[in-house]
Amino acid sequence: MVVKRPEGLVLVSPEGLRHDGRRPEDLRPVKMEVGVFKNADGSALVEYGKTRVVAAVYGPREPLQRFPLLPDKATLRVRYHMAPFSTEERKSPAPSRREVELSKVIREALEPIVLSEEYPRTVIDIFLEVLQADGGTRTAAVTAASLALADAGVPIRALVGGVAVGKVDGVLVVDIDETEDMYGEADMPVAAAPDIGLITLLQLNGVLSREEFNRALDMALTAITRIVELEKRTLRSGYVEAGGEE
Amino acid sequence: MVVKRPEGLVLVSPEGLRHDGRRPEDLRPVKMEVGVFKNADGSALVEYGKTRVVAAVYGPREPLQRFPLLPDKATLRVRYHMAPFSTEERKSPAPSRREVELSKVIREALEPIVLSEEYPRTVIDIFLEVLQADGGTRTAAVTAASLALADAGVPIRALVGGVAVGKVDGVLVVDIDETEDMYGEADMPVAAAPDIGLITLLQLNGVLSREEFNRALDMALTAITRIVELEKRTLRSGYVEAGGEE
Amino acid sequence: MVVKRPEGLVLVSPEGLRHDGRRPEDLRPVKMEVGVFKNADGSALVEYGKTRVVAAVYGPREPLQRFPLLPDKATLRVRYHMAPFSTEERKSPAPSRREVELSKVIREALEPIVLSEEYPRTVIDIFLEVLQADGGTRTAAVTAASLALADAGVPIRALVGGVAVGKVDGVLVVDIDETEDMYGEADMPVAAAPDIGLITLLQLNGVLSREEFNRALDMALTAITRIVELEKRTLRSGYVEAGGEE
Amino acid sequence: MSISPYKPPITPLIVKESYLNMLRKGVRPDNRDLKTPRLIEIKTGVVEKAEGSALVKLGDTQVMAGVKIDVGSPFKDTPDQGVLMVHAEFVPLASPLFEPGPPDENAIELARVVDRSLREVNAVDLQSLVIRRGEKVWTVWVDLYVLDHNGNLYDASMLAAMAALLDSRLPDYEELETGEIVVKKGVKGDPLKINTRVVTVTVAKIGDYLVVDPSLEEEAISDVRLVIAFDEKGRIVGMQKTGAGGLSFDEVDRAVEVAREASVVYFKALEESLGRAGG
Amino acid sequence: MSISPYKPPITPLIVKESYLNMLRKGVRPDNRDLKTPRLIEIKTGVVEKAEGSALVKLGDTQVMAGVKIDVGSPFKDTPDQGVLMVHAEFVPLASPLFEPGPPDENAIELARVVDRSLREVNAVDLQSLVIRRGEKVWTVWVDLYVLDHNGNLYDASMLAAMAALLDSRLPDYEELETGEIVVKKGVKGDPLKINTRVVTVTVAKIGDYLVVDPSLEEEAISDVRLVIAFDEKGRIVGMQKTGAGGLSFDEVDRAVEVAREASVVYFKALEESLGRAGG
Amino acid sequence: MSISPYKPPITPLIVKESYLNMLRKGVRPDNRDLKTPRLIEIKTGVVEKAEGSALVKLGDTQVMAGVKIDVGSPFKDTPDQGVLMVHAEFVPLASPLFEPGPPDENAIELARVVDRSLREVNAVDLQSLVIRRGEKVWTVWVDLYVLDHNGNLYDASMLAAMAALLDSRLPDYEELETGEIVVKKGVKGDPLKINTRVVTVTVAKIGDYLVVDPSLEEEAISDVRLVIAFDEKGRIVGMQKTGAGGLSFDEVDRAVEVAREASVVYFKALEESLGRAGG
Repeated sequence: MVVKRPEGLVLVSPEGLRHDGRRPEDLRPVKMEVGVFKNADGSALVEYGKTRVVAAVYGPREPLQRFPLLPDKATLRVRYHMAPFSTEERKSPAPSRREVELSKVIREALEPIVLSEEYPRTVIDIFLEVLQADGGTRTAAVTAASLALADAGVPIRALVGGVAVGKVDGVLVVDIDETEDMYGEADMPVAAAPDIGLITLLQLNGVLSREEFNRALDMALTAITRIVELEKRTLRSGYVEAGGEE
Repeated sequence: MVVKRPEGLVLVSPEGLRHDGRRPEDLRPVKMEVGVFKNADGSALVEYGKTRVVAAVYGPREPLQRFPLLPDKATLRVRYHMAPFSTEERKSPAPSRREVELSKVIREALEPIVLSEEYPRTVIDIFLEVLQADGGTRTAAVTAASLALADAGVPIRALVGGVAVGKVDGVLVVDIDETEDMYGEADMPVAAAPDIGLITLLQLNGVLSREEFNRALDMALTAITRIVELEKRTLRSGYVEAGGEE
Repeated sequence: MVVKRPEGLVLVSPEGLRHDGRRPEDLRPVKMEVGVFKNADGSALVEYGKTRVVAAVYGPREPLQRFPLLPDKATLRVRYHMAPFSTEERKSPAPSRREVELSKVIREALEPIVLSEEYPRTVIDIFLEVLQADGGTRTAAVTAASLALADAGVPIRALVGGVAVGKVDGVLVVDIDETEDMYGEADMPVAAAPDIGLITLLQLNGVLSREEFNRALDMALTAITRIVELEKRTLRSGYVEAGGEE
Repeated sequence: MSISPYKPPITPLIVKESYLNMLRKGVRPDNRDLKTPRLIEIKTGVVEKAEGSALVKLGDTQVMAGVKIDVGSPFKDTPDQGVLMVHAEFVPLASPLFEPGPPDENAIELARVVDRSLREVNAVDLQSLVIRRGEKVWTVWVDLYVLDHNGNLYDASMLAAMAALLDSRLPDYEELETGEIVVKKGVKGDPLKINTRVVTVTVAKIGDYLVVDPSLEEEAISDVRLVIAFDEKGRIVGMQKTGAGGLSFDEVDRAVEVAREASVVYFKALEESLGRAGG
Repeated sequence: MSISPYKPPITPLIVKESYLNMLRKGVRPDNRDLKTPRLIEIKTGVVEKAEGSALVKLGDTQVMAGVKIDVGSPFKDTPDQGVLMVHAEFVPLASPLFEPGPPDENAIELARVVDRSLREVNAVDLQSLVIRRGEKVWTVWVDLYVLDHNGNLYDASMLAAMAALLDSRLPDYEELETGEIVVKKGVKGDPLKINTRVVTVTVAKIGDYLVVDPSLEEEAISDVRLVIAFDEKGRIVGMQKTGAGGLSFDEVDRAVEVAREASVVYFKALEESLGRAGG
Repeated sequence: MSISPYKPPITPLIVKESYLNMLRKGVRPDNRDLKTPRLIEIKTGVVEKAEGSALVKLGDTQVMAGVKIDVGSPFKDTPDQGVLMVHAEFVPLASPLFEPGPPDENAIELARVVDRSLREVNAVDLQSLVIRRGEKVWTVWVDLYVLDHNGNLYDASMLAAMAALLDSRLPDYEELETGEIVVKKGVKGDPLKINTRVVTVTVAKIGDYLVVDPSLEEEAISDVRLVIAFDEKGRIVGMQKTGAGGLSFDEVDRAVEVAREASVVYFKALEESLGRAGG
């Protein structure tokens, strides 16, 4: 889909800087916090620039309403949901097709890292709420889920983090925001657990050559490595803010 | 919300009479009947003027579809529902948010009077259908439910009755109809069991001073006492009609 | 409902021929095939002219999701559903009121012929998909279900087949198509098991005199006898095409 | 998806046997013969706020019908006709077996059979409902409300629908200069134009017997019913086999015959209700 | 259908007894007296993309409110007024007992009580929201988002709604020659006109005691609460009894009294949050 | 809410072991090597009433696609483009594990991946679908109908969508003086303008092996698949990791390589189906 770009909007300047002043490989300012809610067994807040996501983990537990549980491992239930006020136009609170897909994609990004074999016949609930959406909400959500799982003491193989790489005016850039997503040529959200070398979420919307794709994936993994480091600091100190520069 | 009043509509005349000729403390003509349906364990018809509500009680019984029952008392299930033809414009039969709220409010008006401890692990179903709506439907529904419960032989602490008091052109009036509700300043539905001195439903939409509120509540309780007397006569004779004057 | 007929459309010519050249008692070209899907326990494709329906039978089996089964016989579950692209205007895939009714009517056309007593506490699922709708979809669906049941080896009393008789410009005609249905005076879908003399589906939309009704029913039963013969040939050879002429 | 019903009100085999013994003698538990409907009571004008309404009691079965008439848009392919909508609710009040929720297949089937029976003979004159061709027409909503289900909802519902339609008056309205149609609340205009009256007669097959207007107990031991719609001239204007059984050609023929006789009783009850309303 | 709740967080009788013993001495487990709300923290402007927003912490309860303002059509019977919509979501994040799905009766009741309390005093000046009479008005969506449920969602939600509305600015817009209204994204215009501030105070009855601003534990052993809305002049502008119990006339009277006192605390917290935002 | 699936068609560990033994030798149970898709059969024009249609058999998997084209309104932010909608139904006919109901997360994911792969390269020339700028455009509905699920619904669905789009013709229409657009039923106009063809290739990871076009049995023992979309120039135009597992960087790289090779096979099958349709 081609949406007409507003006049005067320059996505990459002649000096190679992005519309918000970042270099291609820069993250936006990142903020992470754990233990933000009292009721949840684990919780976290993650901000990538204006994108703001909270996560809560309940479990391992028995589900409220009986349903068939897995005999050999915990059942993961993941809900990615956007607050009605999180978007430019009010979003209906009923789950959209997009939210259904992203709930699945995020669940499948977490399944490989949760040691669910340790809790058969239980449920681990991971609830993700996007409070403000400015691009990269699904990858911020994976990061928040990773923190909340750790905060809840759910045993995991490794921390996982996410970031979206985009192609904007022909340039590959890390952690794209909504403007870059809307007027750019490609958006590639990636989540990975760098400590075990596993890519657990990979989507591409847009056109990339084989070489661009490999480069983009490389940039994503580098950024995720930094994000997971910030996760570790957050779990030690409860709270972290970082400029995002590498 | 301010809805413009039609020209010529006088809600309270200089003589203190209301648009339908009633005095402030008058009920509309009341009609009550029990045993109006064959299938239900108990049933009733209640009319406050043009407002017409039927009630049916099924139970204590096992529910049709299994669901978790309370171990120490009967589960009350209450549905307040309006017939599509009951209102000025056709009402969609799907339950509206208003109907969801009123079903809860009415259930909570009945819970204190039903001796549900006597029937653990059962369900008592109370179905209320508004056949014509002209103001005061929820309070007429409480009255109808009270009659239908008694008609079904469900043990209760006391009969309960309901009425709405309104403030119209600065005057507190009992048993407001739709016109008075629409163009008035306040609407306060009340349900109570006068024999045990218990207020079981209390809502206020509109603005009242502290003094007005107390006076309005007093007027409601007086009217309800009369309504519950009519309920008793109805349960003796099966049918009652009353002018509503006090 | 009266829909204005397009200019120049002649439904029955002075020679007594229909708009597609058929005589009143002619079927459209018929095509039947069994075993068209790998997963289903039994399956069939049936075409009446451009009307195209596929059927799949699963069972007798345990249902995927637990629900109360009949203690003395198999539970039949029938779904009649139209593909979004099967109709002139795209049909929403959500089941319409029409599809709900026809699922019931078709289930009740099959219940009398399935020996469901032989499989208590099981489910027999019959799924019918209309791939193209040009009149007579419910009767073609019954025919397809009959074939798929036999193909699945579900024990049945007799094969059942269906056809719609219509009244068009005053003439009774067999196997009406969409055009004849839309501009005709009556549409009477019939399903029957000729080998046991049982009518299992009978609906009439339109106006018929007592005599016309009996004649129409007679024409339907004659056509159905021929359809069931074609079913038998199909079950022997896997595939049948017939001009439809009698 | 339509599912074999789980809990039909089950009647033990012995009950069915003893019932068949009665039928053999030509009577039914409520002293009716096989061809006679139960007592019919029709009251119109029971909902003053509706454009038309009726409460029908057929034995212990009670069905209310309300007609609401609003300004709407015509369907694209019928710009010169008003719109008729029939809807049925089986509210849980009416039976220990009904549950809250959107209409199930039984309610939908009932509404659609009533709808088609009215529509096929243009019982409600849809052409008379045009306010401005292709733009504004009257939409007539017939809402069937089952209040007490004691058998044969079809005939009771059709009677209620018909009586409510006969009771209906179009709303009075004003056309503003902007072309907007403003309905005058509470002011009733012309009667709704009815071209012909329609009734349905339901015949249940029990064993080898055909009985008219089955009660709830009779429906429980019958596995097939034939619902036949007639207009005032005795023409067949609709039909629906309902239930999990089948019928022979001969049984269909006999059912049509007894139904036609019974239809006269229903038409008479309708006529009488009108007399009362007019009086 | 409203069903007696299955799993209220059950507190053993003995806990209730020992709690009542404390109340007898006039204190609560968190050292409050019976009339004092928990610590209040109000932060506005927490969602930059919304036209207004606030996060309220009332003790450990957290509720966020976001205000979105779009161009819409007025209701037919109020052509000279904008539209106010209040919606509440109890997202499963907030409590081990909340489940995903459309708002249940508790969320609907909450939203409707907040809505009515605002509406009855025209707290949001709806007349000021007209862009073109009868055609285009501002629709103001107030979305209440419960993030952590530790008791008394009513008071926290009302504070959040009110603070978010006070934080709101109308979008800037342009009117094209075609009459179309084009909102300028990200450009904020005039503040939303608020006629009066409103708070609710919730009083729970536990045994014979009335306590203000109940915690989750207190709600568990209380079976009735009275939610009372006040405007700045101390007038009662809304009321809702909620929960399965009843109250005597005298208890209602006492509840109104203590609630009015507590309302002053809420109004003060609101006022301070504005000071901070302006500073 | 997305829930770990309860009943994946479970294959005992021993089956997986013996399967891996085969893969070690470079063959699969159906005699394919690891890089080769199953037999492809594409038939277009299978639904005469649709504007375009195709039935694709990929081994025993059958997917039908139908294209319906209606007059609609453009989206506000793209007044100079038509509308493309992709929808997938997993009808219960197709698998013992499918149930009736609205599309689940698998059907939604499939439709959205196909949609994005088409959209990102403007495969359907949306600019060519404008009837009157900003007012009337063609809406192109692509409905994917899974008829027999025997593995790899992605590739089969994408082939079916593409073949049906290539088979599609815009409806002929007339513009009335009133500006209304009247579609001439049954009369077909210009072919739908397709800018480029797209296919997806699915690569499943089983143990350490990567196999192209997995069968149902292979999907059952694989926990991760990579779906990669290519245009005719071999560019990557979409990607989706699906399934509960993960992949290393190196595995992703190898998957892209084998997928690109297999894409040629799919493009060839598409081309051949066109030849046949034209013949």
